[in-house]
Amino acid sequence: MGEGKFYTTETAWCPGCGDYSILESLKDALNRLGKEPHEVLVVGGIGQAAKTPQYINTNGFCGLHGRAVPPAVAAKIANKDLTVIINTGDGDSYGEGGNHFIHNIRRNVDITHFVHDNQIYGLTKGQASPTTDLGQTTSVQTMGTMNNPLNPLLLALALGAGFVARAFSGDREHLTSIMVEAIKYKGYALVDILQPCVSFNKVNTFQWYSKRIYKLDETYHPSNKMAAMEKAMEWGDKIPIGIIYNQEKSTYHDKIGFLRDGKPLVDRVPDIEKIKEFMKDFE
Amino acid sequence: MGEGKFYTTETAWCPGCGDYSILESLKDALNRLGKEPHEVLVVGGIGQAAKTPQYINTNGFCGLHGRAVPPAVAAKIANKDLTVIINTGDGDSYGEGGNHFIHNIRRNVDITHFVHDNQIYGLTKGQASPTTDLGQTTSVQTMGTMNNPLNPLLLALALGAGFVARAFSGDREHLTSIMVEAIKYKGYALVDILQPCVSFNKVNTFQWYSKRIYKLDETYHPSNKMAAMEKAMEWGDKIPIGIIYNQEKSTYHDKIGFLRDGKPLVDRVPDIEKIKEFMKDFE
Amino acid sequence: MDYNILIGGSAGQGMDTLAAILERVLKRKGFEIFTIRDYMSRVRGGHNFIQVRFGNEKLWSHRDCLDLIIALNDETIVNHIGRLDAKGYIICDDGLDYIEERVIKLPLKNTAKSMGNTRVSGILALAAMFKLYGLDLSYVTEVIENVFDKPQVAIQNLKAFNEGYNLVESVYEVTSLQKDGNILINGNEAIALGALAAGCMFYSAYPMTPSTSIMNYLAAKMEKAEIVVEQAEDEIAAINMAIGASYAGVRAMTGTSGGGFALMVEALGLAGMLEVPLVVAEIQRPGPTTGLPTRTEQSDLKFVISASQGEFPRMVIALRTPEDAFYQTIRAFNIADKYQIPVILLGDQYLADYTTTVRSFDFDKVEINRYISNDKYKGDIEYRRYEITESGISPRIIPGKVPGKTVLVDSDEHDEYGHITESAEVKVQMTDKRMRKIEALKEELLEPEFIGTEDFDVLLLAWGSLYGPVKEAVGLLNSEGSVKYAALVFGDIWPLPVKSLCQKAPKAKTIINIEQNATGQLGAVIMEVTGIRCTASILKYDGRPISSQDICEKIQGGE
Amino acid sequence: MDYNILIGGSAGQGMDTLAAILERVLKRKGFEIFTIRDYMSRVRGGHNFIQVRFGNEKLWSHRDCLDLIIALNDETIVNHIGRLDAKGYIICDDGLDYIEERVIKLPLKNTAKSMGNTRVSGILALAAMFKLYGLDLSYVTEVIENVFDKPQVAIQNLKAFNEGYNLVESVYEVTSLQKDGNILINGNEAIALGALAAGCMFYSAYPMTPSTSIMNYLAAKMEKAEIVVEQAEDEIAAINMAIGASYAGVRAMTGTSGGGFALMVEALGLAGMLEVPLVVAEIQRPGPTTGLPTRTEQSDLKFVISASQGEFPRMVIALRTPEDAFYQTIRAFNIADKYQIPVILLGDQYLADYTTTVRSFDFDKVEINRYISNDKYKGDIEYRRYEITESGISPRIIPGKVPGKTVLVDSDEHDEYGHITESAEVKVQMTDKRMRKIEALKEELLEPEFIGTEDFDVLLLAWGSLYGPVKEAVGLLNSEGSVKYAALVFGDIWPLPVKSLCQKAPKAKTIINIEQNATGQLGAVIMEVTGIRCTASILKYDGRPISSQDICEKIQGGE
Ligand SMILES: Cc1ncc(C[n+]2csc(CCOP(=O)(O)OP(=O)(O)O)c2C)c(N)n1
Ligand SMILES: Cc1ncc(C[n+]2csc(CCOP(=O)(O)OP(=O)(O)O)c2C)c(N)n1
Ligand code: SF4
Ligand code: SF4
Ligand SMILES: [Mg+2]
Ligand SMILES: [Mg+2]
Repeated sequence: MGEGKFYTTETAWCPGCGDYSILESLKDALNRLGKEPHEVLVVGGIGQAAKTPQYINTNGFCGLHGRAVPPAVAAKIANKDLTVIINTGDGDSYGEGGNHFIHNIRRNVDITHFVHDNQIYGLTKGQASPTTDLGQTTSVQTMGTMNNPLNPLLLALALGAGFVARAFSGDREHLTSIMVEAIKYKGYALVDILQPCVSFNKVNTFQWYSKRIYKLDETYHPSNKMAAMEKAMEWGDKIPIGIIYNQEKSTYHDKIGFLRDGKPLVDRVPDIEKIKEFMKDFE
Repeated sequence: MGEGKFYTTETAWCPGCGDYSILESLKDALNRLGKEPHEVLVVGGIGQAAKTPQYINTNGFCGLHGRAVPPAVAAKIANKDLTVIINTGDGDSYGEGGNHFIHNIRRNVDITHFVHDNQIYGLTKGQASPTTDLGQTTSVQTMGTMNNPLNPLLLALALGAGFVARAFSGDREHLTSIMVEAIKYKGYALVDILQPCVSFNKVNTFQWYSKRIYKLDETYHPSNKMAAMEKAMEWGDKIPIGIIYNQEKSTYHDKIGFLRDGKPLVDRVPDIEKIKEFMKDFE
Repeated sequence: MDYNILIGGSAGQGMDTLAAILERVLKRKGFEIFTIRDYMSRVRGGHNFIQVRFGNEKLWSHRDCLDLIIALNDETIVNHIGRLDAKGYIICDDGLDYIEERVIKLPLKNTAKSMGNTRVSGILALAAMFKLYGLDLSYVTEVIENVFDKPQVAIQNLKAFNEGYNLVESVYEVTSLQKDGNILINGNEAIALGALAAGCMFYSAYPMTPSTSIMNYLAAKMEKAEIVVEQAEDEIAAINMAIGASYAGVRAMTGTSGGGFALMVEALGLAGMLEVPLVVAEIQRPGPTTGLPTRTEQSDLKFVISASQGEFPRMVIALRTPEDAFYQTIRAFNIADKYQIPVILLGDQYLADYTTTVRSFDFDKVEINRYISNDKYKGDIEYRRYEITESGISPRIIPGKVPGKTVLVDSDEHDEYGHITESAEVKVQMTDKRMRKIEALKEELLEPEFIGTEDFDVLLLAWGSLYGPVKEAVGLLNSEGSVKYAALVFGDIWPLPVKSLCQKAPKAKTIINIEQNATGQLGAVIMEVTGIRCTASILKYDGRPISSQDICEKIQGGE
Repeated sequence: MDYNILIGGSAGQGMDTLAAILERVLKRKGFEIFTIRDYMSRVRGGHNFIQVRFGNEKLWSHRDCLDLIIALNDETIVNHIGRLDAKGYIICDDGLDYIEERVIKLPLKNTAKSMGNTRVSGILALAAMFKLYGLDLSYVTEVIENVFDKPQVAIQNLKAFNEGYNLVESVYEVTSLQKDGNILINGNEAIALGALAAGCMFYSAYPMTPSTSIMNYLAAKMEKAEIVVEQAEDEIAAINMAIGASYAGVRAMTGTSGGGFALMVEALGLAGMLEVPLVVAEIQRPGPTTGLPTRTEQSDLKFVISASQGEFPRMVIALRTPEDAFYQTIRAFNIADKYQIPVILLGDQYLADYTTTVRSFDFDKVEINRYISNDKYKGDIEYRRYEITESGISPRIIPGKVPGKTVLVDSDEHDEYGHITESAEVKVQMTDKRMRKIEALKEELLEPEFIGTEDFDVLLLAWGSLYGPVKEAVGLLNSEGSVKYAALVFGDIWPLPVKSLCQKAPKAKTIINIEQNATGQLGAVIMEVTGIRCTASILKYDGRPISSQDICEKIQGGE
């Protein structure tokens, strides 16, 4: 854990937490992609998963709860050379951050969004998240969780996301390979990563997931939207993991000529003479 | 306009605005349902559409931009006898208010949500809304709207909404009949109402809509979710209007025994003796 | 007598349970208790500790000096031995290799292992502490049975307790002088119970430390009390829901900490503009932003006083003790209803989490006043939601409850009927109407509590949860030396009650504000309102609660 | 000479265009201009008006008394005739049945109809005004061609102008004394241009009156200036995006009004905690909440000064004139970069929307200082994002720009490396480090502008956009009577610069704060910081801008 260029110094996660595997897979993926620490920016909101930027030697931004996506997207706009990756929780991404989630899929900036989906609010000690299963009781949902769980994959598809996948922290190799594909994808890529929370989610345990997940194989073609939506709706006894949908789309940068071409914004020097010309508008 | 028990005194809308028809249909629908003004609560956020509560003689709540849904839902929880209807804009509902939209579909409180969808921010003079078509230029989207438009019907379906419909302000009778069904539906009902903004949306005009819309007929069965999703994705030369999906679901009140049964909360007297008993927890 | 026991270890070692058993047994025996909890913002590992102080007289705060340390790991000893009294003891496992004469090493782990349950080693240590202090076994069984849900676990722990009790000999002989008539409660539980007593039927919130325990308590009572507790999708929804429920006629409340309150700021103004009653609990933690999530600070005072654009009346009540929290929460609902304004209850992590013994709350004192005029408007009389009145308060009716009458509210400036207006005159009239409500409110403000002697030289100023430490400090200071001390501790804080202050301040040679923040916010507010300048400040902002000893040292150290 | 012309009608009648033609032609002729716009919050209908004041000397504000009314409907006459000078005129259509000797009825509608375009009746009236004032036709053609995008529309309007010019006879003979070397600009355009001049490359915002015109201007320049202008999904996203872009190394800004700012409060603290430079324009309108969306007020001062939980350094600059807005916006970026803090530019609807002639901005004065240390950290030297320094400012490098060096920022309390800490010591050190930045900042504050005579009796205090009205008022007051007046008008307002104030205040017999709010917020801030109490207040909060006449009357009326 402490080794390699993306080394971790110390974590505050519980022993046995699925977050460790996700962190290690992230490092593996970055290594496979040949990235250097300073070329990568890992962004989190607030929560257990959102501490990931603290535990990996890259640029890191731990912002506000629910607000991981806006700074990530803007950092990519400011510097297209950065590899921008969000690692944060289900509550952060789909709960408090729901509005940024839906609208940034529409924006399609070239970033990668890894959601550590433990189906619970971990850091605040176990309240229902938007993905908590129906009926699960918690300290706040004392009568059992009543809200229809949010299906992040289906939602992303409904909003036109071009890369949508699900992975499981318990299958590190599969997870790493999906991470690699997601980071390589040009545009907004969502990977919902099922992750046991050993302290607060006593329903969706490692065993619970292990029993249900199965890997999508070559017979599944992730290019058909309706098929992807049907696949995304599978949940219960059988839970598919793998790339549900993968389709090229023009990105935010593609649409704005001066961003697509030339140097990253951060390397440009403002052209004062040109700005001075604008005074003519007021003459 | 000024007549009937739901009378309007004065409006600040532009002549020719689609909001007028929606207001009149709303009154017709309430009349058909035999409602009295004091039994109804109309809620808006901020925007042109959101002024509807100002223009109808019912209880009215014009809150904050983007925040129509939370007070509406809570008012229904507080007093289940109220007929709670939201009339507000596309920007209000899907833009600033996006997070409440997605999570209140999951909550499924028995309210009705009429979105005056003029595909533009009217009150603030014509910026792109989440439903503005690709490429449309505005005072802010000077290079053309670049974000993939949000499909509210598909989104609602992806989140598990039980009643999802589209209507057009230009077909008053059809609109009224859908409003009646939506209000009668037990649970959260969404009607996205296409509405011309004569001042700021010069693309999606009355003519533009008239040419494209067609009514769903008896051959369409609004009970199949996958079919509904396919239907919801139709947009362009042909735009379906009508009830896309209609399925019974248990509501928020159904799930909480003490809300479902007995008097509305607002009519209850707190039982101080019972509360006093709780002190035992601390003895 | 006054003993102070620390239990320390890493998160997940069950210190909460040990402390709960200890304080409840002691309480039933008739002791007064004051327990603080020091947590890191993590679920497992790290270093946490709990300090249980007990005695025969009412305790107002924690104290630093320790009489006993129950160390579940080495770190506990290393971190806290500096505070251990020279005559104190440390109870720990004999596997720890710390050498010190005050250390009592016991075979905790081995005994636990031999009992077949390694988790009971803490209970063994606790039992040893009981014996050490000469406490008998009364109430132990009932409390342990109560604390553990599962009977077999309770039995195991009881067995362990008995084992542990035999591991040491008594050194002290501690007895209580009174009979138990108290409850043991923390600040957040007192707020929650106050809300229920006030008839609150709707609580919407989003989890945020250290406010979550209000929601937890209410959620646990949801069915019994028939209160809807709704976890909102975010804090914006939470407050807007509470406003919607209140508009519809039920008492409604939301709660959060500073970061969540930041998201509620726009809707706070909405309540002000719509004149919808609202109670908001803001339980402070150290900022800025995420800061130190599980620790304490008083740095949101100026923020909550001026939060939201424009100008409207609001009230801010700083909570001082759990008892105060209970009664003030009820009062907050009454004031919110009377003036149709938002009332903010300002707490902090210290008050939220410390548990202490207080007299059982007097429910006979609880009065509920709703100020609703439904009856008056039945019939032909016209209803105007924003009728301009002398007091500024307009009659309120509940939507749907008066046939023929509707209630229209609008966040745009509006006329008496709630209709949008652009009139310059109406804007002024409505602003004046709203602001007039402050005048009457000022008349019923509660003055800060005066502590100490009337012939003081030094006047201490503090607010909220510093009540306890300051009260103890004044006692200590006045028992030594010749300088005389007094204090004013503010509960009602905005509008600022100025009578006592203006009366006492001129008599003081020195005025010192004592606050848990870096800029002296109470000092600033007092300066703004009265022009009275504090001559010195004691400001602590390391996230840890200030103690009476801290205060005395800083004052005597000449700060 | 100093004339004041009102054009009134309902929204959608093209008054904007008429005023634009009028002010631009007058400007090119060499006149000084000051134009205010009074809009209702609606797109069509209602009653709106524009007042174009022009003269030969620099005009600092609007004035109430009118010399001419161009009435496009009856309501305009009814609403404004009370302000018309006894020798003034009203130009209107002869179809209006208002009878008054000052009314000049012209066949506007009929002539327009006969020209085949009813929309040109306003242009006819405008042309008549030109003739009435004896203004020649120079610049009319080029301005009209400029104002109308479509050539055929321009031609029609030109024709109409010539027709209208012949409808009346000249009464005045107005000429300008100078040559045009000015630009005609409003406050928001000046902010936007300032942002571009400062090298801002990222502007994210959500539409909100009266701030939207900043975004509109920047969006129009998006491709030419290569600035990304992003309409965010909400204000929370807007500010968090700006912080992300700034963290990544480009100058970034957001803008909004009070309600949107309320939603940005949490992230304002984020910028403070992360020490990421940020510029936020807050363009005030009357509150609370939605209030009067298209009107003016100065009621967010205390709000922005204390917004967000916890304590961190920020700067608030109140903008006084369009010229000030330009230069202060540039300075705001430099200060934000230097101290790594959020800087708030506080404007209001009055300043945002009034257009006035100012000297062309001097781009040679524009200095850009980024305070970035990338070069220093190339090589083997260790980088600590939050290095504790004497000034409190830690060296900043740009993520990705220094191989081998990474930049970690965290909203939790953190150590020098940006790693989360729970240490009490580090919390104190980091708070002190952040707060220390204020000390250096205080050294470079700009004192309020002093206006009037040094031997004053009465000292007026004001801030922001009241600069103009107060400046004119002081001139008027000192030209009459024996009481002597002076004023201090604050630009930098938080931290509050106190030198001039503490020097001048003791010399004043009376100190009056003049503000557009109901509670006297500047007065409160001054009291808090200095203990100086204003002896009287002039507070206007009806949503309409205060004029110099208003001020004089209130002062002389003994308020
Ligand atoms: C504005 C705000 N509201 C609430 C919180 C408290 N909070 C911190 S993390 C969290 C939830 C974390 O859940 P999730 O995102 O699923 O992450 P996990 O801990 O499960 O990895 C909450 C509610 C906060 N920090 N800020
Ligand atoms: C917090 C906040 N942000 C922005 C605004 C400004 N605003 C008012 S209405 C509106 C958009 C309205 O668009 P929509 O909801 O589509 O309604 P329409 O006017 O088109 O009917 C905006 C951005 C506001 N009032 N409050
Ligand atoms: S609480 Fe859950 S999510 Fe958080 S570190 Fe522990 S196991 Fe992981
Ligand atoms: S601006 Fe558009 S939406 Fe608003 S009233 Fe006018 S036509 Fe209707
Ligand atoms: Mg989670
Ligand atoms: Mg709209």
